[in-house]
Amino acid sequence: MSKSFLFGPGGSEITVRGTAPRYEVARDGRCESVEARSLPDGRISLLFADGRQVSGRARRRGGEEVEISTPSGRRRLVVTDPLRARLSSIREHAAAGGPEMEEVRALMPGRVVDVSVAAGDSVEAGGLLLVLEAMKMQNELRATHGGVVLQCAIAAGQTVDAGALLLTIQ
Amino acid sequence: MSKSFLFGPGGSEITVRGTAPRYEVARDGRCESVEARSLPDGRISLLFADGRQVSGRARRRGGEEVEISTPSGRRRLVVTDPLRARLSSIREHAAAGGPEMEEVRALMPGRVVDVSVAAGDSVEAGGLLLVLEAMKMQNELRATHGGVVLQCAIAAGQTVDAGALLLTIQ
Amino acid sequence: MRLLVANRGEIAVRIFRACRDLGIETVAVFSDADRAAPHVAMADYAVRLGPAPARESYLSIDRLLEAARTTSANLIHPGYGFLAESAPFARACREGGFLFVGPSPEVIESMGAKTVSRQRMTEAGVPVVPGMLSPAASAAEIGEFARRAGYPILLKASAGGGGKGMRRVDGEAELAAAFERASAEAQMYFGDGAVYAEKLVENPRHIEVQIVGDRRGGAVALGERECSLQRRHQKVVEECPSPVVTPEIRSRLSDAALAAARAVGYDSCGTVEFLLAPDSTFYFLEMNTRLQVEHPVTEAVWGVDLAAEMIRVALGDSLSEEVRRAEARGHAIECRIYAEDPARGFAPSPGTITALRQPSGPGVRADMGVEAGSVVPLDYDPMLGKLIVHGKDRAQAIARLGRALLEFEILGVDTTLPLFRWLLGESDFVSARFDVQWLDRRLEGGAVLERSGSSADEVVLAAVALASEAAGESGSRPDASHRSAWRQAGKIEGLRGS
Amino acid sequence: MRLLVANRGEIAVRIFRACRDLGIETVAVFSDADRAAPHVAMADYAVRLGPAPARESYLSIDRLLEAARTTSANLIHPGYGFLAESAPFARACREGGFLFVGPSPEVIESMGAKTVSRQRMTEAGVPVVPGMLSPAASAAEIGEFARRAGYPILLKASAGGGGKGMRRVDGEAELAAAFERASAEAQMYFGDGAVYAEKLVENPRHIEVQIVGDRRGGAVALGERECSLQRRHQKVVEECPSPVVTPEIRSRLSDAALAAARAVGYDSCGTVEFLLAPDSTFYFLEMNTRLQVEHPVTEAVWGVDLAAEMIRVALGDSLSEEVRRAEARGHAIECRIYAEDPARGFAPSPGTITALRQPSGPGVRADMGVEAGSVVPLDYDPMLGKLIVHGKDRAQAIARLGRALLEFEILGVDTTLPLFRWLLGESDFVSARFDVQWLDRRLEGGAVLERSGSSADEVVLAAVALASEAAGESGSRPDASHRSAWRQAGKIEGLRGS
Repeated sequence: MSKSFLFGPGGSEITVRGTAPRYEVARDGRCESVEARSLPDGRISLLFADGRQVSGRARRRGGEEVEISTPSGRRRLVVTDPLRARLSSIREHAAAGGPEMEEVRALMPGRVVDVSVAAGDSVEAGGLLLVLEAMKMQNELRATHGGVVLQCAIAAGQTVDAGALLLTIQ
Repeated sequence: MSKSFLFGPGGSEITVRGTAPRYEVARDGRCESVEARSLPDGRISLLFADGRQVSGRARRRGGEEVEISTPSGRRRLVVTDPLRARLSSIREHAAAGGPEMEEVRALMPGRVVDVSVAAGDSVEAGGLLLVLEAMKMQNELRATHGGVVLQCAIAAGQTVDAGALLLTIQ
Repeated sequence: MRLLVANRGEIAVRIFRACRDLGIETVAVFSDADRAAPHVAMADYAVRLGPAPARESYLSIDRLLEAARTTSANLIHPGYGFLAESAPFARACREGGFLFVGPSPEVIESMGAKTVSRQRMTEAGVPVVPGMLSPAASAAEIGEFARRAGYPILLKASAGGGGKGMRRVDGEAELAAAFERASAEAQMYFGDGAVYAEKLVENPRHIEVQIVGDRRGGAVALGERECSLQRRHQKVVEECPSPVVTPEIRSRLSDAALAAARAVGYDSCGTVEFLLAPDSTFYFLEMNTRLQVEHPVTEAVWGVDLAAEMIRVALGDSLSEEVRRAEARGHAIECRIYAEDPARGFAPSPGTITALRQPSGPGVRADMGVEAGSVVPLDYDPMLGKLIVHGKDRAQAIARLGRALLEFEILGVDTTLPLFRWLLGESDFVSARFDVQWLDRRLEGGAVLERSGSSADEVVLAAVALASEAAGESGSRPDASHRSAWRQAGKIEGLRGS
Repeated sequence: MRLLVANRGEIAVRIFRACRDLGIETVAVFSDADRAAPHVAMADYAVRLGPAPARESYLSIDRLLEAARTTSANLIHPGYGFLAESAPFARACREGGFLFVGPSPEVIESMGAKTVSRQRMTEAGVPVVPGMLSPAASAAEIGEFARRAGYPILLKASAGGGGKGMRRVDGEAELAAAFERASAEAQMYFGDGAVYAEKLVENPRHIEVQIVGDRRGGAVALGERECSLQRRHQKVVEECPSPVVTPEIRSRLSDAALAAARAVGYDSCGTVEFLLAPDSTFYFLEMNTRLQVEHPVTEAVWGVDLAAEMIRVALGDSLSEEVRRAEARGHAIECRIYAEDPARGFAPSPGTITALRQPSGPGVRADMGVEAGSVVPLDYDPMLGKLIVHGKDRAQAIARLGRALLEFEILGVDTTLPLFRWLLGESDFVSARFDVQWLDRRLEGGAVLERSGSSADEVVLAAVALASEAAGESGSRPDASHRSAWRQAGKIEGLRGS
């Protein structure tokens, strides 16, 4: 098994090769050997040649995204496989310029308390779009930039799941 | 779903009927209603009509045997389904008299340190059969009654699992 | 003896533990969202109140009293939040023939109305923030007040609230113009131009004193708690004792708190909150007529069981010997663990807790209202529980907090645990240099997000990622609430509620 | 600073927690049975020692020192058990350039040899059980000793051990015949008829005093622990303080323990064990030159961190202020949780822990060496961890123990938790009427097995069974180690090891 990992767009790039429990980790041409063992709670315990031990956990977040938690904190990284192709595609994507069409999605499940706009309305950056209530908190969703509301997928009173499309703004 | 439960050979007998989450529990002709809900940790929370709440856990032990743990303690019971047939068969079995052939099995995984008998040997009640070492403790297995060793399934130095046959005594 | 807790979550669990220690039977109530919650599974009796929304369940006085009648409960404990400081609830309990575990409805009422409580505290000699008792007719009248109280002062709309129409004045030169503008704003916002002035306490700390009174006239103060670490006026981390309160200030604070308690005949566990100014003067803020979220830090340091004591005095017992003779030992810190994501502006993160690894060992206590598999519902305050550490002094408490946070793991929902890990690296926290605005100021710059994970070795991360995938540990179903959260981070920032 | 713990399980976890509190890096060692154990996963460094058998791993001095060299550790902590009281190991650490966290090899040696320690204690004025220093030439010589020491006495074979050849004598009338028989037995068992006499302490309690000494001559005694609840000479439940030790006895015990410590220049954490007779006389038993399993009860009551203090003094620090000025507060009880089944004669129960629900809340600490999913190996002592409760007094500690035991759940292996639940219902335990033989006497009749589950409502059990089956919760794979255990109970009793 061999995969490469990218640390944020434009970040460093690390390749890991091997089969359980022994892996080789390469960065900038330097290579380290590590023994990896699954722990009962789903974490992975790594043991390096110098005796260093770190236990951490990986959770998939999206298609190519993995979140790793270790005692030093949490970071997200992108699995790139094969490396070059993905890398360039991500860079192209990042360079493609500002948003043309923005989908406003619910960040958490909740109830739509109020919708301040309708399809066809013009909105300014910072303008109130709607109010979503979750866990006793009212969250005001505001536009990040000016535009026209193309679609309004919800109505006041409706309950929405995390990730649900609320509005589309052009 | 309907099942009856027997509390030890010759113990009382209780029938439970219904589908989740509502069940009727009958004992001695009296019937109680109970709501049962699975908890995240696998326990069952029971709620009786008078508000009584008890959370407990069931674990299967053998084919017909279930061990129930509640805050009041732990007990084993036998699922009898259909009731009458099982009940009588168990009673017959219990009445069938003393042991004719005894299988001596390992109560815990361990290492056989010493075997004091061989096939064909006569043993007296209380006579040492073998020594099993587990978790730093030496356990001397002794005969419960006199007899002849029919079979000796293990040798000193061997590692055995829990439940493994060690000796057969007639 | 049977006690019903009209609450849910960790405080219901906490009170049930006290009941078990006292040999009192327990009655849980639950909404449809909480049938499988830990507080229900540990109770001797449990009664469904209604659907998830609080007004149809935990806030329904009728249903709560009905549940108490059904289960023949003798006592009703309100916990905190919900109906904990509702005089009508306390009165309904009394009239229904139940013992309410808390002060009388009259005491709750007298401390609930700010103006009444301010008046009674002034009469009892408890210092309150100096302020005018009626609207000012002119800038000159305010000037007169300011000369007595000292600048800076704060102009407030008499009809106002929520910070609108408030205006700071640093000296006499600014006064006339400020008065004009404040009055105009008050007219605009509230349709009433009346304005009055209060002394402005700058860079205050929030310090509160724990009191316990019985129904035989006994009352003691059990030291203070430091509650200045707040986010948007919500306490986040609490300590006992306050690192800046000297024995002399403590003695004055305790005297003031006891005077406040005696003035209203306080006969339960309660808290007197003060603002402490940098010059060590302090002012009465309000009195909380309930068991506080942060009571465990006082329990750890003073060696008492406040939840049990509150029940004892409600039953008519005198204050126990160990409460009367309690002495402080060491230092304790509490962290409130919320299902909120500090990296996304503390957005609530409801969902299912897929795994929960609690810390343990010397000086560590975790009071949790959830367990692995629990669903964190949308409908209530998102507090999951509390981590309390105790050590011989503040340095050891902080060290143990760091150790406990290394061991603590909650999966499935985002929590405020990373906030506390970040806090341990803040020199202002370690040296106790903070006031009530400090945390909000530090969070403005997205500080928590920045530090998170920055020290992690990337070789380690990559190796964990691959080994985890090889072992099938990383999970095949991505968590919906986090889908592509990294790339969306920019967008999320822009959408965050104000 | 980097510390290697030459141990496993809960004591390795405990010492690593102390290290984290002190800011010291940690090195775990492990056998092949422990690669995934909690103590390894929490360490900064980890080194494989060898295969599972202890002599090839945790008892291998060479491999331990090699691990310390590989990871550049400065300190080596032996924990308890394994090499904790091995003078050769302490010496090898010193000679290898490592700081051994414990007393010097010379001290370990002097306290390890029973006759030497008895001699030194007598010289230091510490009371030892009165006994003859050389074999008796005749019954008359023993009679002379008995007249000084008082009856009953115990005749012992000089060459003996393990209880063989011991004979109780209650009065002078029995002496001549007893001497004949004891001498004959000694000849038979050991090929040497030499016999001597010791005073017999009847119905003794096991009381031990915690001492801490530094390398600058400082030493303090931190009260006593009550360790009389033993099964086959193994401590099962420990308390601090002892419910029968008065301030006057405590003061004499502390003086004796400090005299013992000073006599050997003791410079670490250690324990002086005594037999306490019903008439309040006490006798030196032995000195344990290590951190005891039961140290947390002293930590809870005295508000100190013994594990951290032991490391501090090993580094050459003086005793800390809080240890010097420590005062007792309340009462603590510890239960040792073993993977043994009390219903089957405490048969070891190795296997995989399928679920672990730990108790929490005020006054509760669980120091565990395992977690859910951990495999309990065959190769080592089957202790899983310890439950420690602390309360304002013994009654509250017992109440909290009951509460914690209700919350505690370990699945997959049998444990001694039911033993402690049973103990709470024993009036002799509640009223502290027990001596070192009490538990063995009570267990002889199968007492624990009898009470278990007898109070459970059968309607509840049946309903749980069906609802669980309907929900698919009861598990399709029966646990191998328990197959048909109910019907085999009779057979099992007959097979139990002696």
